[in-house]
Amino acid sequence: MGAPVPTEAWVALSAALFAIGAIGVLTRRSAILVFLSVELMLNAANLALVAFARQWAAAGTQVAMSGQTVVFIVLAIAAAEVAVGLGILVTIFRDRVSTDVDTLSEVRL
Amino acid sequence: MLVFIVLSVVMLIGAIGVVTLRQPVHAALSLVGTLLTLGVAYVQLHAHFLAAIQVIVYAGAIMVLFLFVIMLLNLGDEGPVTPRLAWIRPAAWIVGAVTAAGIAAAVFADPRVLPDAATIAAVFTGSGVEQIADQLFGPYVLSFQLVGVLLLTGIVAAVGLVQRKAVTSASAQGRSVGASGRTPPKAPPMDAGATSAGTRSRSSSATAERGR
Amino acid sequence: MSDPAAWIALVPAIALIGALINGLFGRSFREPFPGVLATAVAASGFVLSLVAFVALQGREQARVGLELWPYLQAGTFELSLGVMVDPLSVLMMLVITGVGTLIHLYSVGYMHADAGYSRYFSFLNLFIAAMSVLVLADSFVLMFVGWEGVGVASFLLIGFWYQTKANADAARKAFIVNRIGDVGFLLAMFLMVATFGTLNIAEVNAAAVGLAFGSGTAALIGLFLLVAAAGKSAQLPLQVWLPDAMAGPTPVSALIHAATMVTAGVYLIARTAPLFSMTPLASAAVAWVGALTALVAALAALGQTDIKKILAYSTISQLGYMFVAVGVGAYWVAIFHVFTHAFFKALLFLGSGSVIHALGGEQDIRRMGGLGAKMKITGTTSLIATLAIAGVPLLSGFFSKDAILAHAFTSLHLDGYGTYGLYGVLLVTAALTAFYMFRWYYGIFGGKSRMDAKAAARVHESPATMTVPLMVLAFFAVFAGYLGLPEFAFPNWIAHWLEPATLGGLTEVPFRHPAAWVEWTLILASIVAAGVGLALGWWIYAARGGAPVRGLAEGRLARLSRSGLGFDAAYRALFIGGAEGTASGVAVLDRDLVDRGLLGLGSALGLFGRLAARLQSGFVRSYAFTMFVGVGVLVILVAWMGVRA
Amino acid sequence: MTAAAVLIPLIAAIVAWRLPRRGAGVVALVGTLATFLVATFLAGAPAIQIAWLPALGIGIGLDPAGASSVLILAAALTMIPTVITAGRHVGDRDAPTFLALLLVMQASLNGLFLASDLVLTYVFWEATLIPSLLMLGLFGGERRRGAVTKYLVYAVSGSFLMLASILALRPLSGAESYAFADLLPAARALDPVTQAWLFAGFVAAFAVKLPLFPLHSWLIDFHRQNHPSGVADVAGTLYKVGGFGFFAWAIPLLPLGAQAFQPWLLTLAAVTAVWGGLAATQQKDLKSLMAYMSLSHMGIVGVGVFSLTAAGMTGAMILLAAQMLSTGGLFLLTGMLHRRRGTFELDAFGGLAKSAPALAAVTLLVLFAAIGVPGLSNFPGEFMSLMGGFAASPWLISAAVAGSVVAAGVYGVNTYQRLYQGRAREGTRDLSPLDVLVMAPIVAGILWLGLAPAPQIARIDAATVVALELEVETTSETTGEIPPGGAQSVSAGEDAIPTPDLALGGEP
Amino acid sequence: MITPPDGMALLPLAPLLTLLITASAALLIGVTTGDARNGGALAVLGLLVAALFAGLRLMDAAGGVPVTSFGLQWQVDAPSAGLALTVLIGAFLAVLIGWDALARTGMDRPEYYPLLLLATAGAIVMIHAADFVVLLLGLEILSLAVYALSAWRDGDRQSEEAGLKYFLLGAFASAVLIYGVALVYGATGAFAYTAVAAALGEGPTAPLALLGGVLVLAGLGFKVSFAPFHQWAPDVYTGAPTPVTAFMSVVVKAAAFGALVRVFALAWPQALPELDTILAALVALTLLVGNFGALLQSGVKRMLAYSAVAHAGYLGLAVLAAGQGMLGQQTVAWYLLAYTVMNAGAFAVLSQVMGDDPRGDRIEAWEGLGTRRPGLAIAMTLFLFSLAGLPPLAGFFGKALAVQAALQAGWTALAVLALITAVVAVVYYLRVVWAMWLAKGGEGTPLRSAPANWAIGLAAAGTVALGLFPSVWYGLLEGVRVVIRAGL
Repeated sequence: MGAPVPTEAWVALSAALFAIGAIGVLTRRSAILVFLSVELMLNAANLALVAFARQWAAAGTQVAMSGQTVVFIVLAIAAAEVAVGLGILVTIFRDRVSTDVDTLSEVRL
Repeated sequence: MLVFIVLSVVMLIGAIGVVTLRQPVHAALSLVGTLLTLGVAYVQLHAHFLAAIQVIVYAGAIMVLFLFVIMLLNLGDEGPVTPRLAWIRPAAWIVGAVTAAGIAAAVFADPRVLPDAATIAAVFTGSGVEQIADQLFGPYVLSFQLVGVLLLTGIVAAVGLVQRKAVTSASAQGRSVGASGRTPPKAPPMDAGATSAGTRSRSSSATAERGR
Repeated sequence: MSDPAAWIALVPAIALIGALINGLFGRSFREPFPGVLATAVAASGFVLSLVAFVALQGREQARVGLELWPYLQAGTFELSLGVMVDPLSVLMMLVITGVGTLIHLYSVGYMHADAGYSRYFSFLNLFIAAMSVLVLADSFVLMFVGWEGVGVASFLLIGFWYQTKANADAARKAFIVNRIGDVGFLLAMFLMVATFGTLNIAEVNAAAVGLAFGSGTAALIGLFLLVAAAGKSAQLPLQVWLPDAMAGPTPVSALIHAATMVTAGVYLIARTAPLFSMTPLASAAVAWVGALTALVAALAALGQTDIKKILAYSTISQLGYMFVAVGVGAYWVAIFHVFTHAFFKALLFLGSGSVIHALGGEQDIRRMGGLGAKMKITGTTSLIATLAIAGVPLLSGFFSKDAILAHAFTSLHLDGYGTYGLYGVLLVTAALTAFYMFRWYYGIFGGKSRMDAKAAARVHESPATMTVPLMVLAFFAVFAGYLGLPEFAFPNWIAHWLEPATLGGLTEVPFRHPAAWVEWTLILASIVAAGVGLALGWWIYAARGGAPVRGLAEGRLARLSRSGLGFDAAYRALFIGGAEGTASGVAVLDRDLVDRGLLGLGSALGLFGRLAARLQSGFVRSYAFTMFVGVGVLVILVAWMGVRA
Repeated sequence: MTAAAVLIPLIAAIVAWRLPRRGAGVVALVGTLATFLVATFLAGAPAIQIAWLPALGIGIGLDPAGASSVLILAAALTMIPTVITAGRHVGDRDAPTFLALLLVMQASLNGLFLASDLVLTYVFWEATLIPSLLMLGLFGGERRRGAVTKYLVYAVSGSFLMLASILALRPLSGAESYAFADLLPAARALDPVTQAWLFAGFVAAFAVKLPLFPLHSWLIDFHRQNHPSGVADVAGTLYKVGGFGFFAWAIPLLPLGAQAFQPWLLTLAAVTAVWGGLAATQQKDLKSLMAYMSLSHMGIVGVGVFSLTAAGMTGAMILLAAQMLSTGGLFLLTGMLHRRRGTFELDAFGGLAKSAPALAAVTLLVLFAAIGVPGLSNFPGEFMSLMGGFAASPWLISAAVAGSVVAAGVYGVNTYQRLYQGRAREGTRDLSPLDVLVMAPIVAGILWLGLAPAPQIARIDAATVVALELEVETTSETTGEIPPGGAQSVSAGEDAIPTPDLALGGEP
Repeated sequence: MITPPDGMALLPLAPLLTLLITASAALLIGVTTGDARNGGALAVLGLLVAALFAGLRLMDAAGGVPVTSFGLQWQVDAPSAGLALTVLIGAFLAVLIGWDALARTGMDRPEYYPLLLLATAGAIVMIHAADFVVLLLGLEILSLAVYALSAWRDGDRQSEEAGLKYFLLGAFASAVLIYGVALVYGATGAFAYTAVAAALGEGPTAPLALLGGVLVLAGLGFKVSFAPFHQWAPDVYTGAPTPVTAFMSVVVKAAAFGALVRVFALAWPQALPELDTILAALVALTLLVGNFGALLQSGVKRMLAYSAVAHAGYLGLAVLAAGQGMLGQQTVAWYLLAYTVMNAGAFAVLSQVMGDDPRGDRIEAWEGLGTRRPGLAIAMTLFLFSLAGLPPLAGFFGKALAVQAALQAGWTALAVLALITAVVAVVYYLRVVWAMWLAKGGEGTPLRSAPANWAIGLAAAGTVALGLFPSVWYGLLEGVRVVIRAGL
């Protein structure tokens, strides 16, 4: 199996995922894809949590497992967000037949 | 290490696919790929239970919901770039790269020694279900309960949002003959008067209730 | 108040009450009452002054102080209002209330049937009140109260017939020029406080002799006081207001602008004699200002045609004499001249008033002449006054003027500041005085009438209320001089009387004591000067009917003289234009510069706001971008901190 | 007693606001008379100290010592005719509000003068701003909006910076509370640099309110646009509290800061005095003229305060009280003239002395008081202010005296002449009995302060001396780096006032 | 099963439980009867009972002593109880404001009040959270409910747009926050504040912890609308239905700031000085952007949105102080109650003046309000004066406390900047006042709503009372029993 990959490497990977997710938020115009990008960011966070959980193994089960537990909770958060997000998406789509976020600039006027 | 590199490459390609592929369906599928790869990564990181959850719940259930909505709304190509915002794409990549590099630099500037394999193995025994359960129903019991509240909130919110659409489109149909559900209904005219609007809304929501 | 000498402190109060009664209720009084009331007030002041005068006789310490009430206080500096009764102030009070009473009396007739009858007497009493405050004050602050008070009264009385713009303008001019003088007074006071820590006159005087002789501080205080005195006493360069002040009723000119108020400057310097005695520089400035003023005013008087303006310039000129006197350190002489001048100049003015009254307002001497026959009392008394001012021996003016000339000649205080020059200027001026005064007298009373017949027929002698004062004044114009006969040969009461009140034994001002023949020669020289002036006047106007100067009448020199040597025009060009320009510049700048600055700031802020609004484009992605940039910047910051650490 | 000075007008304001015009007028008059009565007994009244927000050292402290009682008395006296005028000459519908605002103004002004806790001071400082803003805003002229905005921006900019200084005083000095007595020793012990910074905050507020050149532009618009009755202008005149702020708070608390700023502030004050005077000579509008005149007076107040001498500071306070009466009286007269002619244009008047001699006489008296004719109200203050200024900076103040005194003569006499002298085009009503009633307190006050100011001065002087004496102590404690020039201005006595070094040769 | 060391005491959770029970009940009643008003009545009841619990906790002499529960995940002390009370008051006022408007604008669907109660519950969770996980959950509960409420108005494009915008940006910010929490865990191995603080206290600042802290700050900064994470606020405030905006502006703000200040005060007190510097920079930017942005707005609702941003800046000052162990928590809590009453009051007036016209907040609608509806105008003037920080109203002491806290903590320049920008604030607030009182004419007829008027009255009373008796509330927050001293 070779030497274990250091935590820093995993976190760097998660940072890359996080950044790509953020880029998606900035560049995607369809609301649902923006939302997908946010999911990417949440997963980046999860990856970091899991990597850190392994790192904290030396500090005992309590500390180490809390990281994994929180991943579980974040998953639930993501799920709840999806529910509400898709709800909003659907309502707005019914009014506009579009989920292009660039059309959401009426309020300013 | 090799596994890590392969995983990273696949994961990043998937991620880049999410933010670049023109067809929403493709992007979503690309995300599924990334999520699956993540599941493998969790295995690598001794989080077997999470890996399973990741694949089943996330890549499975949640993403299916996404795909469902994409298909339901029949979302197609994003269309031409909004000229006023064309600058964002290059800028976003630059800022993104810099941010990722920054995080990585900060992490590497604060290196930690990985515990030896034995320690890790001692902690992460089995699938991890038991340990997570201990946490969730021990120190994190409050959080666990709150997750319940959160999900309740999500449901109530989603239902509240979507259900009124049924109401309004029903009332809209009631008024304008032949109007299709896809036609964006106008906001109720203001001159309808406060009371009548209120009554209508109440009665129609009652209708919706019966319908359900 | 147990000391009768201190009763004089009631004079201002009485006069003020008189002014208030006439001012508030005057319009409900019938005609002579306001005048009678005011005259009674002035007369009671005279009585109180006499009481004080008598009470002071023969006292060792001829000074009575009366503290009234505290006024200012700041840290250790304290100042109370108080009255100082001493020979100097009592003498001044006698003049003020005495001449004042006569002029009040005169006014009863003169102002007959004027619409502002009661107002006039109210103002006149106000003047008496202010003037007595000025004279009796024991501190410079209280003196300043009177100082500005007489200025206010003067303003009110010059502009008495305010509906004519010229009168109102004259009043304004007087007030403003006096204000310039007041600046000097204020600065002098500030410097006194800074130097001596007190503004009590006696204390300042006592402290002033402690300064080094010729000290710069003393000189500066003296120069500031000179500015104040020049303003009030119409000396160069602030003399311009007095001729215009003739716009007021003639009794006012007699009282305020001849006999009393304008001598306040002289009084001020005499009051601060110890201080001036320490500074030859300031004294010389005083003397030379006086001498030049005397000459300039005399030259200006030559060309005047207005009956009162000639007298106004003559007043300025005589005040110049007094300034020379205080300048050279002959303080009692100056007051002596104030004393004599009060009588004959008041007499001259009242005489002119009588003439103007008789001619129904005519003031141009070119349209008079030959009135001596019809107005016997006026003519005779005016002649006495003319001779007195001209310096004809044995009349009052002769003695006081001669004393000034002699002291200028023998001054050691101003050694090195051209005392002989002073003497020379004054001597020439004396001749000029005799000349223009003869012209004045002869133009009015002598020769043939130059009026139209109808007007001439209406000429009449004035009523008794007006002629009685003339006669009383004439008496004094003749005999007042005998109080101050030349010291070297005769007993001199007034010098003896005033000495403790001016220098007060604190210090001495040195004079040469030349041989008796020199003194006699000086007297002779004055007589000759007066004689030459009179003779020349007689020759030109009486003997040749004005022919020798007829060609000059419309010439450039005459115009120059008539315009008061062009001071008004020069000031208008130099200062008034400049000041107006500055002020209007300030007014314009104030609206533009300061406001624009604010507007500029406002628009700069607006720019900032617009920038903020521009970022608020409404696009989700743009917002997300901003957020992400924020995150990125923070991350980079942290990474930089981490790598550096 | 002390609290009554604030509460009585406040309660009267609330009551008057909800009453019809006549009732409001009566209530307001009673309220202001009662306040005056309280004010006359204020001098010996006990101080009040109540906790407000004790956790942060904020309290409610009212102390009638020193200049406070004098200013309150003068303000209360001025308020009587002002309230009468407002009750009588403001439109039916507006009168109750107007009266209420006036009384609120008085209440908060009194509070401002009395406050002995710095945070409370600030509270009253802003509380005073609001009624004056509202009076201008609600009852002002055509272009009041611009005037309001300008006034607001100026006032608030300054006062918020002052708030920064106030709030910083306690933490920086380590004082127990914001009570003046607690802050005084602590703040004086601060180092000169800190003091200077803190002082700068106070300068921002007080220099605007004083106002000092070039921050005065709001004042002109303020007066021009205010209600033609002149009532609001009187309120504005009472509200010229910048000098008091320096005197009562900034300078005693931060003497070293004050010394650091003194040369600049003294110069600006001198410029203000001359600038205002010169500009006043050029005005064609009566209210602008009054505004510039008032500006000039404030310059003189500034000269007195920034002289940092006992004479100057005391004089500035008594001048502040005096100008309430004189300038306030002039604004009331301005209102009377406006009611007679419907305009403020000087050119529209002339020759009124014939038909309205009493009006002319009163105007002249008040005008002469305003230009500092001795024996009337402004003179003692002006004299002492300039005297103090002269001790601090002889040449500068000489120039200022020359400029301002002469300019005062010019605009004073000009104004009178243009209003009352010359040929009358048409007659006008003379003073009505009500007008006499209005002007009587003003005239009485002018004579009172002009002839016998000593008791009031003594009261102020006591405060000044205490402040300056303390200053001597701190200066000597912190000696060393403070140059002797710093200590010189501290002195209150004759011995210590430096004889200006005059390089004028005396030898012939 | 591992029992938490401090047990699972439910009493500290009483307000939360009350809200959850009420929410469920309201939901049940709402969907069965289909009438939102029943839910509303229940909501009022629930909020009052919850407030009673929070208030009792606050009045308790032992209120100052922190009580933890559920394994350090929940902490109740005087500031948190005060913040909870603030949130409940804000929610109560928001309910009153919306009472009539809901029916009028077709928002009276039965889920409205349950959602509002759940959102409030989320806010309560955030405030009492002593653990990042609980904080996250509370934040999400609150956010999801408010996202939905923003988009609540039927068929109104602006409302929907606001909802989606808020949701997308909010989800983005949540992701950042969660990532930050992950990094904090990586650096300290803990989620509980006290454990984090203990771990951080051991050594020099770890870059990882700092990075985590920065991301947490950014994530919470979004909710409290710190610049540059504030841009959603103006659009969402404007687009969302006014009752929801009122709720957002007070409850969300209070909860987010409560959470932020507790993170700074409990999780890394004095442990991350660099983070304080960064926070200071954000606060400075926020002050500038908020105040100058507001200056340019023509709509009052949007102006209030910017004003909310600006107030975040002032609150930030106090948070800074809290991070340095100064009186920051009390100051934040004090300020938030002041802000809640005055801002809710302003929105209550706004909701009546605007009516249902989405453009009804433009300045013309306010012109002459002083003559048309003097009561409304007076109240609005009071609220605006208070928002502007003029004494002796609540807003003044809020600002003064915040500035003082900052000064005490040594942030002098920032305090001065805060006061300078406050000048700008005065201008834009008073512009509305001028419009109401100085401008003649004007258009539109403000609605009349008794509940909203109740809200205005309560808010006005609170605004004045907090200004006149600041120490009462402050004393409670300090955990000190306060005896109100009467008399002068």
